[in-house]
Amino acid sequence: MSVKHVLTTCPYCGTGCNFFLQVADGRLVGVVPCKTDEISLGRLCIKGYNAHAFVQHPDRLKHPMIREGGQLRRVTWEQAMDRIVKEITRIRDKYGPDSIAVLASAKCTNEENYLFQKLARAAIGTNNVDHCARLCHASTVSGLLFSFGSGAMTNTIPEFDNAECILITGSNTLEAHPMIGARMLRALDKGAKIIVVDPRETPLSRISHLSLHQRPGTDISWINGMIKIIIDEGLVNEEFVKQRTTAFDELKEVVKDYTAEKVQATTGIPKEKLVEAARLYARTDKAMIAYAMGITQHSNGTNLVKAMANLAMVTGHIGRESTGLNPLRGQCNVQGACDAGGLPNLFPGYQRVDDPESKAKFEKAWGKQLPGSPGLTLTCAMKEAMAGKVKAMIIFGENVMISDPDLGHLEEAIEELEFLAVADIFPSETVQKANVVLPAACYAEKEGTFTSTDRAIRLLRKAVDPPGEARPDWVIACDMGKRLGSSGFDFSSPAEVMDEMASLTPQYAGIDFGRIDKQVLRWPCPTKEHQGTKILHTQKFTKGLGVFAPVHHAPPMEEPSEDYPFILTTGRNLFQYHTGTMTRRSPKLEREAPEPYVEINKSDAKRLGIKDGERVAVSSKRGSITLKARVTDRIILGSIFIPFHYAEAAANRLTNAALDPIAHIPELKVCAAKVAKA
Amino acid sequence: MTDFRPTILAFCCNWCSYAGADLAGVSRLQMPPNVHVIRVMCSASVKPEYVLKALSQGVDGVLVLGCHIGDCHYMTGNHRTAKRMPLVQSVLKETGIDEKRLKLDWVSAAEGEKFQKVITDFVQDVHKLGPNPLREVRF
Amino acid sequence: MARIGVFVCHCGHNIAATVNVEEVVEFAKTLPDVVAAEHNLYSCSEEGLGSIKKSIEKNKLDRVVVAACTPRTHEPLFRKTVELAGINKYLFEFVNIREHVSWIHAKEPQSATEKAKMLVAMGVAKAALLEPQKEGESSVIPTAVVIGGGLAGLTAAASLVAQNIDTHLIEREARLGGNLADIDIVAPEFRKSKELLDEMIEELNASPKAHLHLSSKVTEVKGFVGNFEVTTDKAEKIPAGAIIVATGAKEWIPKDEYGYGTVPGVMTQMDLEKRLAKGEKPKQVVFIQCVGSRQPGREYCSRVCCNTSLKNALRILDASPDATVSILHRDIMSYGTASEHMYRRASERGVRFMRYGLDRPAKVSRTQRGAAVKVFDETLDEDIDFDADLVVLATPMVAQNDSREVGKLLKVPLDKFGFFLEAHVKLKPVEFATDGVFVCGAARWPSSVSESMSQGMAAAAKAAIPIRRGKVVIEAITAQSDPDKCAACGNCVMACPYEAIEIVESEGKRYAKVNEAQCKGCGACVAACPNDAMQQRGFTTRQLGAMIDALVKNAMEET
Amino acid sequence: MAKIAFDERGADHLLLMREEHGNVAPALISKGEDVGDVRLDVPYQLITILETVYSWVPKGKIAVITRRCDEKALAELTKRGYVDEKRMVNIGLACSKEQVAMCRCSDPVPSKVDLGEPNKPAPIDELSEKLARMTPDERLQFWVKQFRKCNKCFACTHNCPVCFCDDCVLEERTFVAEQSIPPGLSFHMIRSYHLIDKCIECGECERSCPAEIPLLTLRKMLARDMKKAYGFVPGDPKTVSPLNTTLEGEQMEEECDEC
Repeated sequence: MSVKHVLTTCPYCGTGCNFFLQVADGRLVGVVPCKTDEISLGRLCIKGYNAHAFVQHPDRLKHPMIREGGQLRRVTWEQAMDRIVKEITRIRDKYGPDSIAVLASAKCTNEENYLFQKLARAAIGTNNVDHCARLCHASTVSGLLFSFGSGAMTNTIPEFDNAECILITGSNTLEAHPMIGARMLRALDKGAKIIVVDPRETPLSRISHLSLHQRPGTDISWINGMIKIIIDEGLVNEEFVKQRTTAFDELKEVVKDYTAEKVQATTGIPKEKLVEAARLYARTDKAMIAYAMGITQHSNGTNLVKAMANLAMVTGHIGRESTGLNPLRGQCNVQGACDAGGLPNLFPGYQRVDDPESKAKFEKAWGKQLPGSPGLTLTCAMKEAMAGKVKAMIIFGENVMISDPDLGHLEEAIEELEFLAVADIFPSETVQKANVVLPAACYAEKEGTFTSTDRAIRLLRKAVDPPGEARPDWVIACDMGKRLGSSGFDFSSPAEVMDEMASLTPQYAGIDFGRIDKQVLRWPCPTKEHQGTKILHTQKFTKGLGVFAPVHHAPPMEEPSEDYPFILTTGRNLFQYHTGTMTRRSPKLEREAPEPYVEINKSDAKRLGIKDGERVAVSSKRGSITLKARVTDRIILGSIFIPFHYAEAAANRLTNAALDPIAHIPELKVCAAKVAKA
Repeated sequence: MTDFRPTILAFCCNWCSYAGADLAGVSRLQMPPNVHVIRVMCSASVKPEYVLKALSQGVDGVLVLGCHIGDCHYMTGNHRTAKRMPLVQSVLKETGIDEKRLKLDWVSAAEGEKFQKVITDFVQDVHKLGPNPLREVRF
Repeated sequence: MARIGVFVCHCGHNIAATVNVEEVVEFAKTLPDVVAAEHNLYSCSEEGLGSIKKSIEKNKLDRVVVAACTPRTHEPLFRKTVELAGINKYLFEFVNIREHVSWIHAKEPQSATEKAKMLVAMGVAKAALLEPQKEGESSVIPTAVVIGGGLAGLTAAASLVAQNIDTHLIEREARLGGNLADIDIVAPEFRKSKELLDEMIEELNASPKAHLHLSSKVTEVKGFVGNFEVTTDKAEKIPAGAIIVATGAKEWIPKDEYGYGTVPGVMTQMDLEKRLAKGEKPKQVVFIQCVGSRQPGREYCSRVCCNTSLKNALRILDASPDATVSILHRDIMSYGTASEHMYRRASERGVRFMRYGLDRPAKVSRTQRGAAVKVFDETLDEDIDFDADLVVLATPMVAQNDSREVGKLLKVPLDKFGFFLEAHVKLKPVEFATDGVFVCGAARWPSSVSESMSQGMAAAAKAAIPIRRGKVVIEAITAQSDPDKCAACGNCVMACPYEAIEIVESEGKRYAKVNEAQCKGCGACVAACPNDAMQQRGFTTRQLGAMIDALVKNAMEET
Repeated sequence: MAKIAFDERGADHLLLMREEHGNVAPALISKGEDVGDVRLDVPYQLITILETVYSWVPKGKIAVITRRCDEKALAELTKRGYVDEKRMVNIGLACSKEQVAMCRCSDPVPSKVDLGEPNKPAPIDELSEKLARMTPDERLQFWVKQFRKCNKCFACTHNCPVCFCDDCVLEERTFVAEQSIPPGLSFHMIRSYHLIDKCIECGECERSCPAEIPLLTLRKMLARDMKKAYGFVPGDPKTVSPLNTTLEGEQMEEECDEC
């Protein structure tokens, strides 16, 4: 008899809740909240309580496989790795290293992502390394790097408790980040004013003080509108603007046309409400902004993020306790995957690959010549694959076949590849396309760290052994690196990997497993003595002065037309997570939200004679899916919403791959669609 | 309020109260048309969850009718009902829904008049209570 | 997707005069899963049934909803009809728009029509979720057990044996006959009880089908209709298909009331029977009726005592015509023509009937000659004194001391006096709610010789039904538990009135298991289940839930 | 503690709370293992944890740190045959003042105090008094406001020591009709009914509710009603729930051996 309670970190939304996995004789039997965890406070959401459910699911990949004659056949690790090395070397020799792309993973640990990018850069010799942050917060990274010099939450999760005003936009916080939502509820109970700006009615907007519904894709308009009101009513924090920022006049110039009337016409937000929101936000001392995909997933996402930064800076609502601008990162380690350099233009710690100094630093550390120009982003890599420039991909734990926009074309692109290797825990839609499949260990079966959305570096502790022959990704990456003849891949533990990463990543310099085993540290943590940083930009911005960006509203790439009269927007629901590889194999979660649906406004439905629960076909220029209609008044007229979790009716067959020019993030949040009875 | 027409659900046991309802019909006893009967074999099979579900979805009143104590076709089935329903009423009361929206009563197969009276009185009572407040509440 | 057909009945004017049948039909067509909706003048007529059959074929229906009268009378007919059309009869749902709508809302046609629509919507919602059912069957052991060898038991046994059914008669005494064996002459025929008994006992002794177990007591009863096992204190295990309870009753013996045991010549009816049998010829006899009955604690009338006193009064007068016999009573209950005749003869022969009240009972005292009785005569409104050499106390029959234990063994109910309580005096006489167990004779209630015999035959006739059929059909409204959802909390076990549920264990999982042969389909377990694990066929939580949803959807969202 | 559990009371295993990784963790240790740095100041619901691990401890006696409410919870579990009391060893923990206050606890002292100092019961739960004084409509508005925060995490059932179903009726569409979240009133009303003859007022539902809905208050109000109606108080191993007896209070059946 052996019963253990293993403290570890939740593999879901990126809030970074810690909990205990209950292990009995090698079986995961349950989840117990950790009452002393400063993030979760001994509370969890339904996904957390079911985080053990998928781990020992019979579908888990247990053996390496190689595709032969269209069929995946079980092979030994030896054979699988040989094939990968053989193919990668062949393709590199034939087409050059930039014909190969590596996809790191926001579901893998910091250590693993560090190794993935090292594998690409040092072992293969390309900067073509990216991951799904490209699809969620790439625009946050680029936008906030421009405005502040650092693309992460400026505050910590617990600080939401004491906020006096919280402006939430493009985030269905209670469903997508339940435990952050819970903090907002605490603030609400303490009397904080909550403003929600969202095309949909969300569980939070229903109990908020002010609920504004904007037309999808019109956000810069209402943000600029708010800024104008703040300026006109003399609510600008003059001192802050003077001392801490630059280029305010350009901003003034830009926003002056955004009269409340105009904004109402563009966004559909009643002007009184906009004024009330502006006053409320500007006049409150401790005011927080929280935003997510609703802001970032646009073809002008970077500008949108900059606009949010503008709003925070004019009011000086930044750099203080419970006061700041907070992008909510949506995956367990999407923050860390970026920190660890899983980006084509950045080394670990956001050091530019085209900056000679940093390049030299890493060449020295890794004892290798490194490519000096930024590589391909995930979204471009796919386009290049289509164009035949990218020939091979190594994908670690991402399911691009559901998560990426315009799946129709993506599928063709993937099929264009000469070679695809995928490491995953389940036979995902992407695995079905692979030439070589590697069974990976999941969060409960390995050690490592996740960096949560508020920059806290949190430990994973091993609870059970991986199934069959599955291995942790860090082991796979090291093995691959060595076999590709590269030095610097012989690590015996994730702790060692973190030590190397810390030595090269300034804001992680003070991090080691020994320290974080006992305390919560948030980067920047420059030295072993440093206690970590809760609030960013307190005295000065990372880049010195905050920069106002004069950004204009631009319509989305695709607007409703006669043929496609609806605006389709996509997102998550509480019970499912991303492409559902994990949640759809967790019985209690699947039971709550078992099938795809499209939310459509009551009057729209009535007009089209669609009854609640009826099957409908939703189509865009790119494709068509059929699913259940959920007739509701919780979405505005003319818009429809589809959660993107469901392979059987993948919303991303419809979405538009139009990219933001800077961040290359696709416009997942807006496209034109039509609805008809199926 | 005057044009408020309550929507009421009634669970009747097959052996007594449903038979009593039939007798009321055969005897052409007139009563208000707000009550919709669901036939069950025994009042003891009425899951309190049904009552709570119905009321939380906005039904204005729920009646549970069984055999008189001692006459239960299944011996002590109605004892269970008699024990349960007061607690269901407590749940209603404590959450702020008037417990009078749930009524438990006994009607034998021979009591057509009693059935008529129970229905008429309950419809009146619910009418006095007004519409179920949960009709308006959106969660 | 179900394919439901809805048939709305005019019932001539009975429904159509109030409910707008066509409107209901049109509404039904808009309901989910409904592929056909029609109306018939009389759905239950040849023509109506025919049109239902036709529609089932034409529209490939797999579910049928009839909106007409009450299922309690017409369900079997429609079930048969859909069965003939090839649909499982449990895929039929009945909606009552006559007794529950048109007849009771005659003055409100509009509202009546609306309500009819709601009920149809609810019926359709349930029908969509109905599942085909197979009625269970269980075999029947072709043997009967009769507990008690008194007159009722003997009659039942003899009648079973006469039907060539193996019958085990279990009698705790060493002899058969029960109370009757101690009675010399039986009223009102004035026949020797011995002849009566010997006849039956000989029959039984002669028959190879009869198995007598004397001086045996039942210690355990297991199983259910068709498959009982009765165990005796002699460790005999008797398998049986049906059981008849004929454990009888006994005479109540007073405690020093009316000088019983202290004053010589004071005795009970049974004592008197023995004395008369010996040929004793008393000269002065006073009967006191209702001693120990029809009074607080024992409110019932024992029914046989009046006739017994009349009978014995006449026997005494037959033996010595000059004897003076008085009967002190509170009312003479000589029901039935023959007994009423005895009463008239007794008064003609000079028996003095005197009415006393419960509040002023007679007093019995000893004198040197024997006993003296003083009673307040309500009619004359004065005290009357008697001398008596015999004072006979007519005491009631009371339940056997161990009747409650027997009840427990068989899981059948008793009334507060300890007599067995049959399921329904008119609908199910001599039966219990527990199938396969029957009752007759004084075990059920104080009964006369003729009553005991007719009940014995009735019980035998009913017990023979399952045995003759050889199998029992179980209506498919029984409960079933879902082992995956069941948490084995035991609520259902405690809720079941029939001990049909037990907690079992398989592969390390404990869950409730329903013995469907024992289940009567009351559904008490369903409501007791804290989860959704226990379901009653034809009344599943999903089906009833759907009815509620249908009501909410149609009645509220529309308004 | 090891001494009490293993030496004095002959336990083979011990379920406790102790310091791990700078946090307080529940732990099940076996005789001979080091107890570690025991912590009694963090109210883990050990009985709920016991329920999960019980079947994985095939033999031997299990000692558990039991507050008064835990004793009652164990009683409710043994009553239903989930736990064999012969296998249980209680190590009584008298709750601290703070804990008593947090639970508005009316019965804070275990039958045998091994750890902690006995404290007086807390004065009545003010909120329930306040709610009792409200008009039905005010009360409804109060709860609607609270339940709107519900995010359907099932913490209240998941962490409840007397919620013994693995598969919960509240997961059934049939009874919790509302499609999305919050789940609406039926969720909370049905749960209230289910707990009315079981809840031992440990307060774990309230402590673990992310929305901080005052669930313990609701429990207490209904406990009062139950007591008033049938004089029944959960937590006694001998008394059967009035919901499982006839009007005369007779049990339908003798408890059969299996249960």
